[in-house]
Amino acid sequence: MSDMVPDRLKIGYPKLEKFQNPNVITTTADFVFSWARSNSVFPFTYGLACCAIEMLSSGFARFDVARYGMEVFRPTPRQCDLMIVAGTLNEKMAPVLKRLYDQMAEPKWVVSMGACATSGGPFYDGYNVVNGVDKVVPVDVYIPGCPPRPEALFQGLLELQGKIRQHSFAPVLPGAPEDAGS
Amino acid sequence: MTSEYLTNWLYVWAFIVSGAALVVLILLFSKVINPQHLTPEKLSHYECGIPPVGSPWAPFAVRYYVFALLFLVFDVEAVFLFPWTLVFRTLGAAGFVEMVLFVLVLAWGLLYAWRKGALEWA
Amino acid sequence: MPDHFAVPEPDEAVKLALRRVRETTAVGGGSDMEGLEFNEVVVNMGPQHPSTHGVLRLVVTLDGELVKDVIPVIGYLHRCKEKLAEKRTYYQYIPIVDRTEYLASMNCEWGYVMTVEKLMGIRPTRRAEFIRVIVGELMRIASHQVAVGTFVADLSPLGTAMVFYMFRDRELILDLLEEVSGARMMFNYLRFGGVRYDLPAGWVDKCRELMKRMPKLIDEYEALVDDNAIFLQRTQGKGVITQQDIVDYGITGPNARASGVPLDLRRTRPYSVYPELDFEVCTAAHGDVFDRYRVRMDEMRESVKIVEQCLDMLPRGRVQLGSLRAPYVITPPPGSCYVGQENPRGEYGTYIVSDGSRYPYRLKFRDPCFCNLQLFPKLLSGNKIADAVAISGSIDLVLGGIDR
Amino acid sequence: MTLEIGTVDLTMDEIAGRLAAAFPVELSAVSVQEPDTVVAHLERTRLKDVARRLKELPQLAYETLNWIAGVDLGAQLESVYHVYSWRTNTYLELHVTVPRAKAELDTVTDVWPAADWHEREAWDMMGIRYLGHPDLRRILLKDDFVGHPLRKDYVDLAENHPHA
Repeated sequence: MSDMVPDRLKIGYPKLEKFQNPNVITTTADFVFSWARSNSVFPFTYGLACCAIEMLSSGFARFDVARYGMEVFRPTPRQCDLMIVAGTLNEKMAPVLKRLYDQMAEPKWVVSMGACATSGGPFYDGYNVVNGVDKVVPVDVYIPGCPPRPEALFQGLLELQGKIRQHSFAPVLPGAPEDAGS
Repeated sequence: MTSEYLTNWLYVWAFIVSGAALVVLILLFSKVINPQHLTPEKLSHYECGIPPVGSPWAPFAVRYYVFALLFLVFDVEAVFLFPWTLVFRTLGAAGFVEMVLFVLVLAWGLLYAWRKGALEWA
Repeated sequence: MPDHFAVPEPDEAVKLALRRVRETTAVGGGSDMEGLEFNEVVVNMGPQHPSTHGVLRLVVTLDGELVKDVIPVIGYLHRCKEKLAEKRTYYQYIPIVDRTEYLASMNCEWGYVMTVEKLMGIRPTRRAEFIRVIVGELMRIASHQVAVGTFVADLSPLGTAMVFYMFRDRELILDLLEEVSGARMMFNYLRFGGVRYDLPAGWVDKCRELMKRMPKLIDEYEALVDDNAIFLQRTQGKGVITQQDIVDYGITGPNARASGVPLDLRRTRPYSVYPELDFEVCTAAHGDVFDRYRVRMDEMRESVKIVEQCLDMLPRGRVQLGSLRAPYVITPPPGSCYVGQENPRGEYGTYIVSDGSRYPYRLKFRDPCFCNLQLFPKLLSGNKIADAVAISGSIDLVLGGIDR
Repeated sequence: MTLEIGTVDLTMDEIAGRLAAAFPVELSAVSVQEPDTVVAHLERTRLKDVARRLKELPQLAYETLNWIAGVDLGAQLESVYHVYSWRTNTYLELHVTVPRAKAELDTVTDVWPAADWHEREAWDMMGIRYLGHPDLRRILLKDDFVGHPLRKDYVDLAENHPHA
């Protein structure tokens, strides 16, 4: 899971160290906060089409996304940090997606669920369909499938958790390699 | 004697200061670890993804004020109930009757508001 | 409060709403807030909203809590399906039809396949007809479960419990459909002249066993909500659809039957093997939100009865006309025809114009939700917002079909 | 009035005969398509009064509009009206052809209120303008979309794809 993360984000130092005195543990702030963030991601109910029904049924009893701490689906962009784009994005919906993405609080991630969100899917040659959500917002994890089964959605979310764990909140100094105009 | 009196007040001040400090610390703490990236789009108010119509500071119906008032009254009542439950055993029957009276008075207020139609919208 | 952002131009629907508000305030209408430019507030219950069940946008004109006027705006999920029909052969188009009304994709396939069969003048084998009825009715139960579940979840705290029950049982039905066709939601299972696969071994017993359990599960749903005071108070008497509306706006499906009109295409325009099955058309009297919920629950029970009858009467034989390796490029004779079919939401049909080539010349979907949605301005105006949410939930819209 | 379905039982040929008799000039090529549809071509200028009289026919009252489809026939555009008669439980499919250059038709929203959105969709997709329509806007596409996509000669312009 961690090989997918670009090198610049990799945190190289040991996560947990134990001193001679058994009750003292040292770690880094990055590790603690990103570990906490990765296990309590609030997804944003951004269901567009059929994938939304699979996302919905992944939230219920049988598949139960609560196992990964992600069952709190928030309808407002202010209170969530993961936007699962589930469905086909068309030209009329693209500015709405862009505005909702902007209104989300940092740090935020985007998962593109399904073939439609990833590349237009079965409607790629439609005159009104945006071929892929990454033309509008930066996407972190792509999930194939039309619609992807809830298990495939969970694999995507676990990949995302791996990526979140590598996140560092150290301020990116202007001019540093990470400051690629993000 | 006076020092003992003063120390009692010390507890009250310690309680107030620690409460305020807690609030400030939490707000400051989240400012530190969260990356701040304030853009005009982020600050514009949220209206389901559509450019907002009008300003959020527009006036709205006065009836909401009545609901807010009723909520406030019963919220404060709840605030008084919580400490009472802590010392409920030591107060004995007198404390119980006292609180029942308190709740009844407020229930009477609710009944009055209900009959006057404050809870109805139109 | 920073107020100087360049807020982009409001679009046509909002301008229309603002124009109407100016007219009402000019003539002295609106609420009692004098001296204000607008007495009413125009707000977007937009494409991304928990209660609109999909990307439907309602430009709502509000006077405090009361909804004065609603302008529905659709098209946020328009995927150019009718243009794509001109670039796909008849077989390639079946997956696209699955995705029109994604909650009942099996019934949508059935509507499309029946139209092409009428165009080509062929009839599926008898066993395939029964399999289609079984699978179609299972899909109807699953679709009603989602529709009623999400509708009740909006209303009362018990509703969230009910939606959990309903999705748990919907998974049981999706398991059966997955065993038959290989997919959970988008089946691509029907073919012109039959179905793609025969029922796997042991499937009939599994289906019969689930159908035996189903009535008890439906009783469980109703026990949760039927005598719940919050639910009854919020649904009875709200959002009444009159029979004149049904005639004027072409309302079909459970929304029409809830107003006492026995319009059920399985009975009024019998297709497939429905004439041989005995089931009643569930209707209710008042046509309010509660009756629409009641009709959908009764229909679930009827579907269980239909599936059980079909399982008993299932004949032997081939499941597809001609060889299983059917010719995958068919060229129906030139001409045009329309066949309507009873989808869980109403009359769903496709009008196909064929010019003899292997691509449809023109394909038009008749979507029930598109016609039901036209009633929103009339239905929602005059209610409070909470009732408007309840009414729009009870109409049960699927935006994939509306936006095509 | 409680709506009954199929109270009047006429065979399809009788219905077609009756329609041909009621509208000798306006309707042409009246034919029967089994099992339940009468197909007919309607003259463009007589659309509005035929629609009104169709709704009031004594036994054949076509009271509900099922859908309107815009079809591009190459030289001409065609607006197909599919109306339903509750009493005889049958459909009537009216084909009205319109020249491609001046694609204009009278609206039927005053006769069948359901036509409101169907006409807006035919305008949006095929470019058939319905005169007298209360609010003829685009229904499915963006307001600033250029062209009518379902026409055969529709060219996919770049400005329709700002997020290409």
